[in-house]
Amino acid sequence: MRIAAGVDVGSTQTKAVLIGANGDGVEVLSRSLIDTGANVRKAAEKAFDECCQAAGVAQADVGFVVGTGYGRYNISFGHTQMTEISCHARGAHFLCPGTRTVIDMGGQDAKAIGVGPSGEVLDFVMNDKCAAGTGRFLANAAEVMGIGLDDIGPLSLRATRPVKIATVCTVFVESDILSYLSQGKKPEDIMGGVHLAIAKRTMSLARRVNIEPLVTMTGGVARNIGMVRALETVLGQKIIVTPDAQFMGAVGAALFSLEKLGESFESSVWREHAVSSGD
Amino acid sequence: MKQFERTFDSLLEGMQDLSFAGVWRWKEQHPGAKSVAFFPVYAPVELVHAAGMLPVLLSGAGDRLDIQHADSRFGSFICSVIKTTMEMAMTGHLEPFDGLLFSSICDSARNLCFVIKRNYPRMYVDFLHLPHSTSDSSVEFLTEEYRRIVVELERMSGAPIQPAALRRSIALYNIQRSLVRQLYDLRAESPYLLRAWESYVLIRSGNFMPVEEHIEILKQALDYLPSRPGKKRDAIRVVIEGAFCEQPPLELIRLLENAGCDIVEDDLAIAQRWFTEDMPLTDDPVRALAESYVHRSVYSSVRHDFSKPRWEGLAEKVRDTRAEAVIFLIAKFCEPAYFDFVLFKKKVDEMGLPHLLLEFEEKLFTFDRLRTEVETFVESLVFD
Amino acid sequence: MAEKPVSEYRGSIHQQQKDLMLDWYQRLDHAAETGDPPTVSMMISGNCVELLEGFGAIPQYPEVNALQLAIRHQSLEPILAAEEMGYAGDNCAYVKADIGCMLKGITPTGGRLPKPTLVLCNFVGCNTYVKWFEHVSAFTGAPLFVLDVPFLRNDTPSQADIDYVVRQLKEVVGQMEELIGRKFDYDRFRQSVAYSSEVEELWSQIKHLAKNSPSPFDAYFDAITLMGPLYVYRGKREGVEFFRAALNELQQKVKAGEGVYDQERFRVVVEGPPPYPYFRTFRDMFASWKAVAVASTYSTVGGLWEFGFRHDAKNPFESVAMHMLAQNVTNRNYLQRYDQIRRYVQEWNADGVIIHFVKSCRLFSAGQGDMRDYFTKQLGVPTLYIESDLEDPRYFAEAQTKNRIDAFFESLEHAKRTAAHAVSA
Amino acid sequence: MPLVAGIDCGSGFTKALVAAQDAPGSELRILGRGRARSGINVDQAASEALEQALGGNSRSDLSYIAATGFGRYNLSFRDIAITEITTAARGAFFLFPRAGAVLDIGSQTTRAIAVKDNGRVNTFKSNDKCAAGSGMFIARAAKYLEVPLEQVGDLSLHAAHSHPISSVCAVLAESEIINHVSSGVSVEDILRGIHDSLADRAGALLKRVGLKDELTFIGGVAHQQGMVRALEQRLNVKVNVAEDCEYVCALGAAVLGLRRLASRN
Ligand SMILES: Nc1ncnc2c1ncn2[C@@H]1O[C@H](COP(=O)(O)OP(=O)(O)O)[C@@H](O)[C@H]1O
Ligand SMILES: Nc1ncnc2c1ncn2[C@@H]1O[C@H](COP(=O)(O)OP(=O)(O)O)[C@@H](O)[C@H]1O
Ligand code: SF4
Ligand code: SF4
Ligand code: SF4
Repeated sequence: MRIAAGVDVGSTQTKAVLIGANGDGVEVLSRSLIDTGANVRKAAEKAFDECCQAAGVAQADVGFVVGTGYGRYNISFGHTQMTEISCHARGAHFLCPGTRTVIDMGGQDAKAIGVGPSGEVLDFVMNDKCAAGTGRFLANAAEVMGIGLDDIGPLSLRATRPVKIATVCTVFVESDILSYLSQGKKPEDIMGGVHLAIAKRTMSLARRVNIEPLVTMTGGVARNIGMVRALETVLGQKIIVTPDAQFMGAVGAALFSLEKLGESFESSVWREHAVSSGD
Repeated sequence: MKQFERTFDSLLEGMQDLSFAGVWRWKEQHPGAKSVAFFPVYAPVELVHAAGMLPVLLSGAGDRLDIQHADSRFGSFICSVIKTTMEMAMTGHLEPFDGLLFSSICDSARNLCFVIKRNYPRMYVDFLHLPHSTSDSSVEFLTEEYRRIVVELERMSGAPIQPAALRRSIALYNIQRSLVRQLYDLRAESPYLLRAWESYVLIRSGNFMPVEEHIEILKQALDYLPSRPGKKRDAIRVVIEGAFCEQPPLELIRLLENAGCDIVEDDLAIAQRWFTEDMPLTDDPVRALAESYVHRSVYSSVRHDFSKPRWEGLAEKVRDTRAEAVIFLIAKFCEPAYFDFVLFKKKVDEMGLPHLLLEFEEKLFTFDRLRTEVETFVESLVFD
Repeated sequence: MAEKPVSEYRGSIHQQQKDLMLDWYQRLDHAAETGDPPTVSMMISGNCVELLEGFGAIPQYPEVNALQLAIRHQSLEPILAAEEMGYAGDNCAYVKADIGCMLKGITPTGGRLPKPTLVLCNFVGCNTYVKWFEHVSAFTGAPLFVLDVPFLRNDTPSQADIDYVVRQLKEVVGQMEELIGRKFDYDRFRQSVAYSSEVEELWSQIKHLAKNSPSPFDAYFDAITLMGPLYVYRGKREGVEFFRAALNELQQKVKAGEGVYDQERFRVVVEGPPPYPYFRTFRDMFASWKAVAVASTYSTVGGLWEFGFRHDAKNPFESVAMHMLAQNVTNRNYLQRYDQIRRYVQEWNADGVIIHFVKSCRLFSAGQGDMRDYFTKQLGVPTLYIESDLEDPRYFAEAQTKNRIDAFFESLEHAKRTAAHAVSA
Repeated sequence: MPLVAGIDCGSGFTKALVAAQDAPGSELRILGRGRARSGINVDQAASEALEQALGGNSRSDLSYIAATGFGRYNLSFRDIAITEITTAARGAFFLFPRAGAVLDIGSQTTRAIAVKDNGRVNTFKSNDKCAAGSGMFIARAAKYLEVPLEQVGDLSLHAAHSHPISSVCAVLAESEIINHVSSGVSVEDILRGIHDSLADRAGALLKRVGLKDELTFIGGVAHQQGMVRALEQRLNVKVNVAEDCEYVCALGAAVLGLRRLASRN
């Protein structure tokens, strides 16, 4: 069995995945998830290490490692790097076959990716220079309201009259929330408003790519059921979420690793590119 | 008085109605007749009227429409009237119109014209080049440009525009403009009889109904208002400058007044006061229209007359209305207004006049920050 | 770390263009000192530099100053100075940099700049131009003439449009005669128009060389180097000589099969001005993928010649008017720009389009989302959309921009590989 | 001897200050200060703060109450509501009459105010809708760097170098900070870099309203010595900081309250 790894060093959380391939097919062997924290390099090492341990595989036996995510150039042990855009598309194509659109919401950014029939990226858009309307926005809102991250989604689903959130600034949303609280608005309505505001913002970004079914959501925010539902409402379409949503980038990276191992295509551009921009 | 309030409420409703029920009604009453919407600031409504069509102002959706599609066409750093107008197009809100007219006010508006043209190829969408200079050759050119529009309108309506009909339209709009001027005079004289936000609604709503109806409404208002109960209040007299195209939320105009400002002059709804004098009724009314634009129209950040700087126009306004301060009310990302602010500010500083710069967007849900700024401004003038 | 692929073309024309531009700056410096030759401030886009030749006057281009400043990483200070005066964060930063320099006494070129004899606002599409020159005139006291060029509403200008511009050109001539105190030399003007048409022919041929694969030069980054002489020397003999040499040199490269990179991987069309404050960084992002721009809209700001237009010495005024009205990218309507890019993609055989949104410039950028929509959805051309600014260094996010460019080329690479795979399977 | 109170109903804390004027025309004398978390009920927080500020005096001794700050209209027992910009200018002018400009950096806003020579506001400018450059930016950075907010000022003061932050977004800057940490930049240097970049932003605002050689710095961030130094160095001005910088608006409100009272009598 050939074993390959993908490590997705996100701004908030670092994800690692091992996959194995033999004659019968490809399967995910193990995953690990840790907070990225202050030391990006260490986080990547730790995630990779945990992942190997979980699968009972020695690091030396992992044939190839592709790093992705914003900290990809900090991975000391990775063989090459790819952007998370390619990786999310690839992962979604593998785990949710038929995916044509990926909506990825992570800690600090949101993207939409148009995916072709073979998992290739046709088109993509990302938010810019501003963390407005990202996972962090939600995390902050949760913190202000004193609600756990796991609970905000379910809470938001109970909203009957969602409030209007004027600011999109991840930091300033706090004062909006506080002022709604002081007006006696219900927590679920506030949270409903927050989710709706982000869903609208995200969709107005995502509409720049051709949104075609199947739409798959990836990234940590996909764990938030409230956000998924809000996006579905705004989009008017079903959105697919797998339990591995947050690992999608890492899965994609691992698949690229596997390809490298198999050398199924000539793809020297990666290595060359990796060298020219890494340090 | 009850009558006035009732009319007022329906005007307010009409001007905020994104379904353009009034336009649909008019079209039902005039089977086969067309309606042409025009983007701010100025459009030769007389031509549209003379063609037997209903001219309607197209200026965004305020806070009444969420932007869900337009962001994908117009990105960051573009003013909101562009985006909400695009959103209206993309959500079927422009259905009542048979044509759209844009003009050379700014680069964003111009590009909007062509973007809409691409997306709605069956609609008549035109771009009017209003000259940026004031020589006789500009009159010559604009006359030709208007004739080009006339041909388009005739093609749409299937009938020629007769000079007599155009003269009649011009005469009607002359009346409308003179009534609007009277309303402004009344307000400048006795701001307590008519608040700025009220006069704004009275005037602006005229963009969504036949001019004949609007004239009646203005006449009634002018009859009633002098007898309206009201008493002088302690407020500073201000001129508002900069909101000539995208319009501030009504709430914001009220906020300014509540914070202690009497708005005695403004450039809101400026298109309805575009000409400084009545337009002459001549044998060649198209030419008269062009001549009036070039030589007899108000200063504005989107009209360039190099024989008289715009800042002198502002200074005159201030002097004529005995204003004590200027509030620059500028739509976020409105480049013409931003640029003019620099030269206006220079002039106003030279005049020793206090001024305040406020930026707004169509969509504002919380006004706290703006309120604080306006109140501070007023406090800085009234506290000793 | 391996060597970075080097993309920049450094032939002998590179030095020649430097010399030419230096000479121009020295003449401006001389004019600042002595008042001779007379100078006219003008905008690059749709400029009527030939007219100046009729007076022996030379142009000043505030945009050239602004971009020089940005390339040298000196634009922030004057921008801030202008903002202190009241210019908004969202005003075109070219204007702010220019006005800021004026106020701070910064000379963007190293040498001095004369007070222009005339501030000639050739309004071609950009409304900011009108404001800009009005401000320059207000702050320097130099006389202003606004040459109002009707925007191209339809595919071609009408006779009324042409007449209007010709009339104004003659008015400008009249005003310059008064200001300069010299008679307009019509023959010299006509000669200049003739030179222009020669330069245009050469330049057009150069642009068409990029149809070769590999392309001998980068029609975005390298084209910018060649654009200086195009604006300053178009109507002059020196211009003809320079572009003849350039064409020769590049033809040699084509013959030798030399391209921008040893191995050209991607061919793209670029829309929008470059981020001058990060010019080098930006270029390197393309170089690391060996991606070459085979055409760009920005290089047609001054004039659009690759599709056949030439000035015409037989009808000098009319052809100048025609150039201002219809043959530069800024006075053409948005849909014509789509079409221009579409032709580039098809005829220059490009893999994709890169749209660079600059926050300063609404003329270029307002509606680029729709442009993107047209190319990706209607034509199925891979398109990348990135944002920054052409003058203000505060709007360049290096990591994000790189991420996007990498992702874009990764996807093009993937598409190529799958295509190759499909063929071999 | 009339007693007046100025109450600053801020978004985080409510601050009250009680003052007296012994004789008409004489200097105002500060009797006490008090502070309470704002919470949801403005009246309650204000009462609490006021109680502390009154010292031994009783509420009924107060002749005039001037409210200022974000929640000023929600204070039911006010005699007047004045904006925090007006009161900041007054308070700062009372303390440092020679300073022509006031810089107020709170948790959400940064404001530059030009003050006339009678304490009136001349012009002002605030930052907009974006947390970049506000106190919140620092508070979050401190959290990320795991240093208590109270030490931020000192640490930055002791930096050897300034390590700049390029991101304009308070949130995205965090990853940049993390990057710096992981590449071994010291916490001190990072904090100083933050202070420097905040000082530059504040400087840009100040220059837009007009800055001469003396500046009064108020708001919570004025507690941070490092920020004060950054302002002094980058803007080349004298920076005044009041010992109780968070009470400046309450003080200004009291000053104006006293004037209203005088004009009423
Ligand atoms: N259990 C959860 N419920 C809701 N949201 C979650 C949960 N776990 C993580 N998130 C969200 O996911 C984000 C992290 O997503 P991720 O895709 O890992 O981001 P990045 O790759 O940028 O680090 C966090 O900011 C958080 O908002
Ligand atoms: N003791 C302190 N030491 C250092 N910084 C402080 C201290 N107290 C507050 N701050 C800073 O001041 C900010 C709050 O300022 P403040 O003026 O109280 O805000 P507001 O009035 O807007 O609630 C905090 O975000 C923090 O950065
Ligand atoms: S508000 Fe200003 S920028 Fe926007 S369309 Fe109107 S004139 Fe143009
Ligand atoms: S707006 Fe664009 S075209 Fe106009 S001056 Fe600025 S950069 Fe040039
Ligand atoms: S608005 Fe908020 S989220 Fe956006 S850049 Fe500013 S601080 Fe960051």
